[in-house]
Amino acid sequence: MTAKAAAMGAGAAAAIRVHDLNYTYPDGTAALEHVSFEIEKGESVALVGPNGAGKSTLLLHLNGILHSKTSRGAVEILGEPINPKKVHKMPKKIGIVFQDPDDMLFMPLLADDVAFGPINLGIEKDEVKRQVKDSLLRVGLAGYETRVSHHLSGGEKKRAAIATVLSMDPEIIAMDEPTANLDPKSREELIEILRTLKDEGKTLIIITHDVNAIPELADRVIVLEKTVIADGTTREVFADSDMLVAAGLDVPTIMQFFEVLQAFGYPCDVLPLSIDGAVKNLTETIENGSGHLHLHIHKHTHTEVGAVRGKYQHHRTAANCPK
Amino acid sequence: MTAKAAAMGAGAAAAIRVHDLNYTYPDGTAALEHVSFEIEKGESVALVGPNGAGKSTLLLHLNGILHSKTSRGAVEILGEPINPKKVHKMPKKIGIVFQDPDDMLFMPLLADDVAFGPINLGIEKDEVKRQVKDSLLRVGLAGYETRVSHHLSGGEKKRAAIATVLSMDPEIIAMDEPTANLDPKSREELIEILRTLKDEGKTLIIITHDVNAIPELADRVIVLEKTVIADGTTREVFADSDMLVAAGLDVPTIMQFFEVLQAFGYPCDVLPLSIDGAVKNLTETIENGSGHLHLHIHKHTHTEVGAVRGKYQHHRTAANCPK
Amino acid sequence: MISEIDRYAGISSPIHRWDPRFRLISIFALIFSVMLLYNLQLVMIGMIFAIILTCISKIPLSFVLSRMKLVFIFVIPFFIIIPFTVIGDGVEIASFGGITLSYRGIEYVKFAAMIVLKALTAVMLIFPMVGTSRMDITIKALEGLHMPNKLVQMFAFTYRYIFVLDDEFTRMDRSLTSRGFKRQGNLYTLTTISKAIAMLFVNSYERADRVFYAMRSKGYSGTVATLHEFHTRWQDWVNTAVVVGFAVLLQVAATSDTFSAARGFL
Amino acid sequence: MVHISDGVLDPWLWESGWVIIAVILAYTLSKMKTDDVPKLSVITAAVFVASLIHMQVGPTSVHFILNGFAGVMLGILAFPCIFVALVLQCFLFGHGGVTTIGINTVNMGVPALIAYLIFKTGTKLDIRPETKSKVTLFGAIAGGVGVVLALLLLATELITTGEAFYETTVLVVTAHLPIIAIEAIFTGVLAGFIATVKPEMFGEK
Ligand SMILES: Nc1ncnc2c1ncn2[C@@H]1O[C@H](COP(=O)(O)OP(=O)(O)OP(=O)(O)O)[C@@H](O)[C@H]1O
Ligand SMILES: Nc1ncnc2c1ncn2[C@@H]1O[C@H](COP(=O)(O)OP(=O)(O)OP(=O)(O)O)[C@@H](O)[C@H]1O
Ligand SMILES: [Mg+2]
Ligand SMILES: [Mg+2]
Repeated sequence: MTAKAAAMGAGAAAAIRVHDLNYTYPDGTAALEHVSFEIEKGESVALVGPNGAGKSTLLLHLNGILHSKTSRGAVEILGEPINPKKVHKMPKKIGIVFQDPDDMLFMPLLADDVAFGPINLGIEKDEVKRQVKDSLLRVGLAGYETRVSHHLSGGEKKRAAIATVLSMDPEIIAMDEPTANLDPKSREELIEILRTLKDEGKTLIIITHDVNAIPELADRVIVLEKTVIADGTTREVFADSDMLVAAGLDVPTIMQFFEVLQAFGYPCDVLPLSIDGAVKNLTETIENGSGHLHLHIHKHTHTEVGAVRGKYQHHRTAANCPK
Repeated sequence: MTAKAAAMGAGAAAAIRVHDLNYTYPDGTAALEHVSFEIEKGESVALVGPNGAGKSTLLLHLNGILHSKTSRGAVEILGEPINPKKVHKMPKKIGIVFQDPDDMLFMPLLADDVAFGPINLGIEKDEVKRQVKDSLLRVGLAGYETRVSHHLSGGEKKRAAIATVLSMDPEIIAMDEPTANLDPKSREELIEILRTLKDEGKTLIIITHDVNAIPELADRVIVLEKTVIADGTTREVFADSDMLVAAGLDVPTIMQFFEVLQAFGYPCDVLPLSIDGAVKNLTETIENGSGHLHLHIHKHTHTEVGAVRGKYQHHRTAANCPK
Repeated sequence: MISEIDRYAGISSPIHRWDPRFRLISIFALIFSVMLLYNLQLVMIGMIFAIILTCISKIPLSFVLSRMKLVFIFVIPFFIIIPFTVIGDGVEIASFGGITLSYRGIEYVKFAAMIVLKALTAVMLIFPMVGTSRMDITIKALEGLHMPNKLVQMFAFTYRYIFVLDDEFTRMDRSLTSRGFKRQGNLYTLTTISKAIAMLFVNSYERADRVFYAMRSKGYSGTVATLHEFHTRWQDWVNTAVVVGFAVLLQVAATSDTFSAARGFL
Repeated sequence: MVHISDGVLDPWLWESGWVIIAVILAYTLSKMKTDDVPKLSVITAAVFVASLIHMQVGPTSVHFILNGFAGVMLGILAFPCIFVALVLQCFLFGHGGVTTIGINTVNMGVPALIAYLIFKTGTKLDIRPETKSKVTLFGAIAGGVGVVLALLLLATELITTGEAFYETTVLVVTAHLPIIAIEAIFTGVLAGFIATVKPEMFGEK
């Protein structure tokens, strides 16, 4: 447990406070056990974990869609415990973007889908129209109002799904694998959209398997595997690679590579997480080394490289794997 | 066009020969235009392209499920043109793994799903049983025969879907985004399964958005965007990063990082594609440099780094992107 | 697989510009009126009016005919069978296995023709009725006509998910084919397809849950409203007067002596 | 589904069809929870899509009727489901008729309800076979009964309309005899499958 709940102010109302949340599906699958964490306003948090870890299940608890007797009072949003009877009042506080956009685009027209939330919130028509236009613009779909959802491409559907939540202007936005199935360009555009939201001060929770995107998106990472097995800043969590690998996860490619570089004599304490971080790290290291940097092969380089690489080769240790 | 069809022997029957394939969906979407390429037996090819490039559409042409008047004779598998009336005879030659495993698993029990293909091929019962067992073993699901397919986890379903194709023992296996939606561990396990298939001499076609997996999986990359816009060895295709970025694609993270390293004076002609490649490259470079390697910041380092990084920032150039 | 009736909703014609609420009601009334007729001449007049409406709507005739072909296959048996098979006296032509072919004369040909014409008229009128605006607008018009909100929601969501599920089944079907499955007329085919459909149901049941969750998380509390507003102009009233007037006229004519009712033959 | 086209039936028949269905719909809609609407819609869409699937049997191509299954799954809520499916089928494909939507819904829905009752009673019976085979068996019976009753209703209506339709009725019913068997097997397999994979689908209403 590398959990770190220290950084959180206990005074002001947290954006999200989950305390000892448990959930078992009716068929007996225990999906969540003793989950506790807090997220401050304005934080942007990545929620990671292997397939079946309960990430999506947790998301559905954040606005009370899923709930059980044992979950009463376990989730507080903006200081108020969730009332499962008032789920329809939640969208002002927290908006959820589901993984499959086809589940979110249920109206015949895209504009209707984007207007769905605001209308339910009782906002008046002209204002709704403005918000529809604005939300579509923000996800790069300006002018798509009268498009039919089933004719959109995969990437467009993803962005449309986000627009349907943006239009309600919630304080917290939670997303389930927003970058899955996107081509690299659409993925980057989506990351940019999320970054804009972050800069605007929204509280973000992003479920993702895409570890290379995390450093760009999140200040903090929570690792879930039925329960919270790690919680800390992005750097802290990624530093504990043993725990991550044990949970079937990975650290960003660049970080793995800098571990290799260390074996070649690269002096660094804090491994960079992304290419941009790496550039900074390189520059600093070289400048500290008075303009130069030496890499070399010493006696243990190859054993060290072997050890570092072996760490991330899940399949070598996986019991149920062929060969 | 960096296309390179040189490496192909024109004599022996190619595994796949596509010549001037065109396809327009009934609603008027032109999905494929003048697609031509050849794949030799035993090759392992990655098919990349942005969302909506027609990759899945192309896959469905490879065994004749999709066809049109204009496609007659355009696709040859193992030397024989496809006859759309005999699609059900194709599985012995080419097996297709669909993107969503839920499309492939429709029996209550996993064993029935895996046995489905062989039974259709008219194979006798004992042999079918043997193949079911064998296929499940190869994807690491030994002993899962009596599990309910629908209740498997995401990663297990993906592997099960591959088993349903392996059980027919096709010479060519084509897969649509095999690693999508998987957690890092399942992804690596899957990559390992594909590598084993490759080593066994199967011809593989792998559609993927996961550029970091390509160097491990494919000797050759075909870039599709309605038509083939590049075709060559993995290294050749990734070398042309301008073309890739223009097509909304990316090169592997490590390769991007080595371009950065070049700006810091790292001497290399051939950029490595994966961490393992990078280790080799580093070792060689250092050994050639008589055991040492100098990196430094020169006058142009920062401009160069800026240029290199700018190249891959799709969103800065995307017209329809916010801000 | 699902051909869209609203393929030509984008073109412009007087019918397209007609307020969908009025258009639905008026043409619906017209269809009812024609179906109540039992006089061949009047049915033919109704049919001609339907053809005129369809022409005004500028929906390509080839599109209309391609749909009517299907209906023709449904109703043509009446045309062939009825004149020959009515029990009772008539000119016996042939008999096989209990079914006697006997020709009953021109009156029955007329009766059968009337049935076929009525069916065709109804199908043809569907085009100006719902083919002239996008399906989603048509569904909103149902709401404008004060159909219960729950039912309107069911139409809207069902219409949306038909396409999603159709894609789903198409993909499943392709995966069956790509593993050597061929549809034949045997038990194996039947059970295999049944299982595929069963899977479709299980998947859609789970999707239904997710859709409901998504709706709840967007504030759904039972009713659905949209931004769409219908605007009524005087032209809508004129169109309505013409079509409904014609429907009433047909009924008035039917009660007059000039057009004897054909029902007496039965 | 078994459709009657426009213009065939005696007007009083299809008029009463509308009256009956209006009453039943009003009742079921009032019984229906708003939370059921999305779920019911997606299942209706699945029924719609499944009923488009054709199977070659001998020289003809048949498609599934699914009213028995809709009943088994939905009970009385099968009525709005069938109604919506029929309206959309009429609008999208021109199948069936406009004026006959009411009576066609009755023809499908009443048997669906009876199929539901049979299935419910049957699966509760304490007889020997284990649950799955029991569900399959009564699913099959429900599916078969659904079609038989729908055909009976249809035949009655045609014959009531006029003796001119007598032979046509015989023909229609004969043509549908194999469908009874097909539908029975189909519904049985479906019910058995669901009992194995997702039994809670039978749990609710
Ligand atoms: N409706 C359900 N009924 C029963 N079990 C369920 C249901 N939904 C999910 N589960 C189970 O609960 C566990 C957690 O599922 P969940 O979908 O939350 O995982 P996840 O972390 O989102 O995984 P992924 O990364 O694959 O999306 C899994 O074991 C899953 O099989
Ligand atoms: N059934 C269909 N009817 C009409 N157009 C279609 C259909 N399926 C796909 N298309 C269109 O054809 C084009 C190619 O689609 P395809 O699915 O082959 O793309 P892809 O390369 O597989 O994309 P992705 O990476 O998102 O999977 C797209 O523009 C898509 O919208
Ligand atoms: Mg999930
Ligand atoms: Mg695809």
